[in-house]
Amino acid sequence: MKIGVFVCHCGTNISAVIDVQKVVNDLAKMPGVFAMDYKFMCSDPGQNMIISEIKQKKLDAVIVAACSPCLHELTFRNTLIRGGLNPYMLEIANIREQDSWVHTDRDKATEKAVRLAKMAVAKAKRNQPLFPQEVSVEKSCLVIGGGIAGIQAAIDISSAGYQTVIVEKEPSIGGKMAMFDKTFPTLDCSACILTPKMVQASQSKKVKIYTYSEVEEIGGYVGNFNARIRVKARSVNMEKCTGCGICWQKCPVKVNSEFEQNLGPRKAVYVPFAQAVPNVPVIDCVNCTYYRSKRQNPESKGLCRICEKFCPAGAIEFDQKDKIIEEKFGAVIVATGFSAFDHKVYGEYGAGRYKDVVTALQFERLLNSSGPTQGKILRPSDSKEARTIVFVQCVGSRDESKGVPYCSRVCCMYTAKQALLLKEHIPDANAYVFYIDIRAAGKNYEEFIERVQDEYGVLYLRGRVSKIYRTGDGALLVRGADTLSGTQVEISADMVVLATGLVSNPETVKLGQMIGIPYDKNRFFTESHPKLAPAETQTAGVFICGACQFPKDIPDSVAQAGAAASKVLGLFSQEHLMLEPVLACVNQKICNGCFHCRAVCPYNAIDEEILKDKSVVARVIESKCHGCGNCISACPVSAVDLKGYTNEQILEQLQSLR
Amino acid sequence: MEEKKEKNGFEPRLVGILCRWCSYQGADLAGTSRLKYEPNMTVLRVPCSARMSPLFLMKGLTSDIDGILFSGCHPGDCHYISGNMNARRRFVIFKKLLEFAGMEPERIQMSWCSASEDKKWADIVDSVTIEVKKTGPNNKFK
Amino acid sequence: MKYLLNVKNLNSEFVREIQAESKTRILHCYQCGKCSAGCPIANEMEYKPNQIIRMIQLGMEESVLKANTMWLCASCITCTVRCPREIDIAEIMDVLRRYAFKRGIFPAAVADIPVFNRIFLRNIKLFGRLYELGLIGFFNLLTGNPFKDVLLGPKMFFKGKINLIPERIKNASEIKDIFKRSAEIEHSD
Amino acid sequence: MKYAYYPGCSLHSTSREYDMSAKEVSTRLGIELIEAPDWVCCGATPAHVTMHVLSQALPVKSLINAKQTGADTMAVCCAACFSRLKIANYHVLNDPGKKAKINRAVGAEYNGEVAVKHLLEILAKDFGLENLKGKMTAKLDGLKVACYYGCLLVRPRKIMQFDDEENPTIMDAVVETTGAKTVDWPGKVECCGASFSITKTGVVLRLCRDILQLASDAGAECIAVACPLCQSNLDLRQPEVNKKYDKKFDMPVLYFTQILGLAMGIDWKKLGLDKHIVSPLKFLKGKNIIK
Repeated sequence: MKIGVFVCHCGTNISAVIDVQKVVNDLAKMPGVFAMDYKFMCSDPGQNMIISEIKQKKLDAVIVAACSPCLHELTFRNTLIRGGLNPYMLEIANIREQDSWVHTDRDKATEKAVRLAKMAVAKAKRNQPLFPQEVSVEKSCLVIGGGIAGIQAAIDISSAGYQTVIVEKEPSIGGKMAMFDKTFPTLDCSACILTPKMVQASQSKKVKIYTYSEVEEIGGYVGNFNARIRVKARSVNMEKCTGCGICWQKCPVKVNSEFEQNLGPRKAVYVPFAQAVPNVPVIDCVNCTYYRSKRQNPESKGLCRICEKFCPAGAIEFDQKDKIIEEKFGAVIVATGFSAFDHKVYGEYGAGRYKDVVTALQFERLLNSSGPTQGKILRPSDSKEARTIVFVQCVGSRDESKGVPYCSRVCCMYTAKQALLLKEHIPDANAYVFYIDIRAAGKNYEEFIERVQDEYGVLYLRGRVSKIYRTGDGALLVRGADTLSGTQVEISADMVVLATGLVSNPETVKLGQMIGIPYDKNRFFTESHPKLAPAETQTAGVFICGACQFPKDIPDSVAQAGAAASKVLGLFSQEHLMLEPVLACVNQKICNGCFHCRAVCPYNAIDEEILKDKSVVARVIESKCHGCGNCISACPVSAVDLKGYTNEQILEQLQSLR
Repeated sequence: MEEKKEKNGFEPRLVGILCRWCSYQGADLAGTSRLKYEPNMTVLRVPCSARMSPLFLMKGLTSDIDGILFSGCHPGDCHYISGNMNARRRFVIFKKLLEFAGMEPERIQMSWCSASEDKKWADIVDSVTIEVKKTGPNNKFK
Repeated sequence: MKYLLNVKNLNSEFVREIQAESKTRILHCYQCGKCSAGCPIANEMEYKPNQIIRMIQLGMEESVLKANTMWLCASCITCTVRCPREIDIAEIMDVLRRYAFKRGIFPAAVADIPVFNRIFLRNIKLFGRLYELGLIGFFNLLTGNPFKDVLLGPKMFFKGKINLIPERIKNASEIKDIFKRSAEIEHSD
Repeated sequence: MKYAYYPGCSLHSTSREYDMSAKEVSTRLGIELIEAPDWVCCGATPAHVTMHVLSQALPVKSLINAKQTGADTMAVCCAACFSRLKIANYHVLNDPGKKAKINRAVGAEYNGEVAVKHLLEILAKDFGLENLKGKMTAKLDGLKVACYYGCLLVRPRKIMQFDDEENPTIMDAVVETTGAKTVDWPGKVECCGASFSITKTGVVLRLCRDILQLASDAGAECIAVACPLCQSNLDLRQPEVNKKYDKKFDMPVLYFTQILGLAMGIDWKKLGLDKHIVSPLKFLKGKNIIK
């Protein structure tokens, strides 16, 4: 094997400290090694020199002793390709950042340069040509979650001409945004800006929407994911139903509506809200009289069946079963959103025992003119108009003792908005806001807070509330403090609104493990890089957007959805994908099937394979492997190795230091 | 060889096995910042600290190397999710074993160093160099 | 111009000392004020509990020790259990009292509280158990209110609630030894 | 069922009726309470605000003495003593450094081998609510009780491990075995001012007024307590509260053991019901609970 060593002066960056000539001489003494130096190896003449030497000297591998591989590894790999060599036959000896720039003693630095170059030679001797693998791309995207982020991503991808599938677990798309009354800081009506998007998505030929559905399994790898989707039985035929609404008008069963946050009723057959997409009801099997009677007596004909009787389209199908759909996707966008914090752990605020202590989401519904009170601020306990309302911020945010140490980012703004809307509904109402810090970092946000305080006269008190309890007259006594004046504050209120924080969706962990997206200690998905890759994940081909990554407001969610969509489009614009060849591989003759490798693999890239002799051995799923090498260190019999960083190569490098 | 046996003026041979995402880039940054540190350590680049097999320790310590440093990303920062934690577990166990076999603990070290910690990198190299210098040449496995 | 907060008057070691002794992270406090909001006695305090924490953070040793706050703390622990940052404020108050006790610093306005504590403990040192009549009597004498609660005395006495003679335990000398050794250990810390 | 018993100073003087009723009830239930020989005052608040080691050493001394009874658990009635004993045990079990100091101060080796339980826990958990219900002979139907827990039983939860720190229910459950009805009220864990009864009486009066007001707003006819400090503040200071704040509270403050005793048909004199400042006798006669 013939190896060429090219030592760079880098002007004087290297040669000022290192005796380049001595490095060349020392290396040239090694058997099978040719060495030379040049002023600027990365320049065109430098590269051309390498190319001509490769061809003339018939080199098998190349060492460039120069700057850090982080800078010019790719440059020189291309040089090798141009010289007719496999790009992975290149090794770099970093004699600038880690030698000439950090040492002053010429002899010692030169000696170190020689060691570094010799180590590179030792490795290169064992280098093998590596070839990037090529995979095809299925040009269809799965979007999990049909809130504003998911809808936006689906619209963006479909408008570029690619197929998109939204899977939403609720009966309608729209997510949390559909529940809001108005949006800060512009006070646009939430439904007015969301509903057109929902309709646009549902009418697009390129978007398929599965509501009341869940993703049960995802396998495969970038460009080639397989998903199994369970479409739950709606008990209503989606093709036949016209959405006329007779069924839910006639249904005699009333239960609390989840969409109305338990403040209003819905029927057992229902659409969650008037603008639902699709406008097709579902039957809630738990509460429906028919299903309950059937559970008690499976032989009977079943009671009630009023909806079936009245449906003019004959769309009620009690015997409908869940449907399983299997589809292939090239990319996945996860947009599963958040859950509202459950304030039951706040014993000091009544732990949910006081009806008039409501959550922010409940207050949104009370403000909403299509909500349970038609937009009147009536307190839930006795339906009297609430004239004094206390807003308590940071409930389930910035509270380590309750397991939520982070700031939920949106509560300061939505509380200000709710206080403002309260003042618009009832101008002489008293609104008090207990806050710790006002975080209004967004376009026109600070100005909005200012308006709420100055124009609307909402009184802000700086301090956390310690206790809320009901007094004899039915009012709520709020005990707080104003740390700025150093006084305790006691307010007798008609209603208290808790600015409940945003917590991760309960399905995050399950979904993350299934698809291979890591999550942080607060169970939010972790992006691939916090600054430079905010919509990507560790798993190639899987992207995230919206509040499943961290609490976000609507504009940020929409922006991130666009970013995720553009990454998907970038992927779909390629016919084939080239995957980095630094991958693990198993020598199945040695493998003893202990699967320690699988236990440490963070990417589920190890599979079982049954050989002809019935023995079970490990196999690397190359498309899933990221090449970290964890499995190699875990293997007790050295059956696994990492291409490009084999045990042999590294041991040879260590040996060279002798 | 004879010179090396003397404690005074003993220049240890050290090898640093660094993950390419954090520690190696931290070492690069030390260069870009023109920090100065001891020249005894030769750096070997691997994808992740999890690639650092106990085999390398054995090989190094039997190959006339006086000290080995493993360095990876800080806990939670691993490019490969949790490789650094696996590495640490392996390292702790194997180090104990080597100490049991009589190897001086100063020869086998591990650190976390991020891509932005240029000063820390320089400090690590200096402290490892000084400690191994104090310990003297490695002839345990001869 | 005189600045009330002058770095020269601050003791930057103070927060570390109190933090180490109370084993709670005082620097972690973000001043939400929940402790003061729920404190049953904050009304009577010169500085509210959150202000005391802030003053410790800043190193205002003198002002903290001269304030009546810690002496008025009833040790009801409401602040600690509700603190979002899991700071043991009640323990900090205890540590401050012990810190002041060691140095003999007692603000005049609440001087009777440490007096009460002292008599209470002397009582136990003598008898091993509390002797209420002696406690209240001595306390009233020392604080110059000899007739305080005097109306309650007969009521309680006739209900059989006050012992005229103190209860003693058999090995009262053991208790004296415990007091002595505890004091030695505290002193050596 | 055998327990070492720690009455504490108050139960031997100002709160004799708590001691009497606790013993009467236990005897009826077959729960044997053996007084820990030569028990020492727990040191209460004055100890832990002055000398840290002493405040742990005094309770530990009593715990060591309790070993002589042969029982592995010490029953405590006073919430303040309960808190001090439990905290001392917690430090001995969880902080080796503190343990060494405490043992040095006490001059003996103690490793936390005696568990500390409040009588409420013993009744609700060890004896069992159903069993307790079976022992009630005279049902107290129609009696509306506000159970007042105060501070030290429940706080801090990490150490006390007693019940929910904001809305405890264990005393309510125990009292309800008598057929009495407990009210849901927000004053359960408010502070009565405890040790300031003598030094800062004004504070105690204000706090007691709030508690009495909350209880009467909730429709309670009497307050049940498990702590002699709470009892003496609410009972002893009630006339002063009425005077200072122009109120007409006439709210008997009973130990939960007294309520249990009444429902077991124990003579009211044996329960010390004549020892209260706000006498419950007329009220109980009116309810036909006592003759």
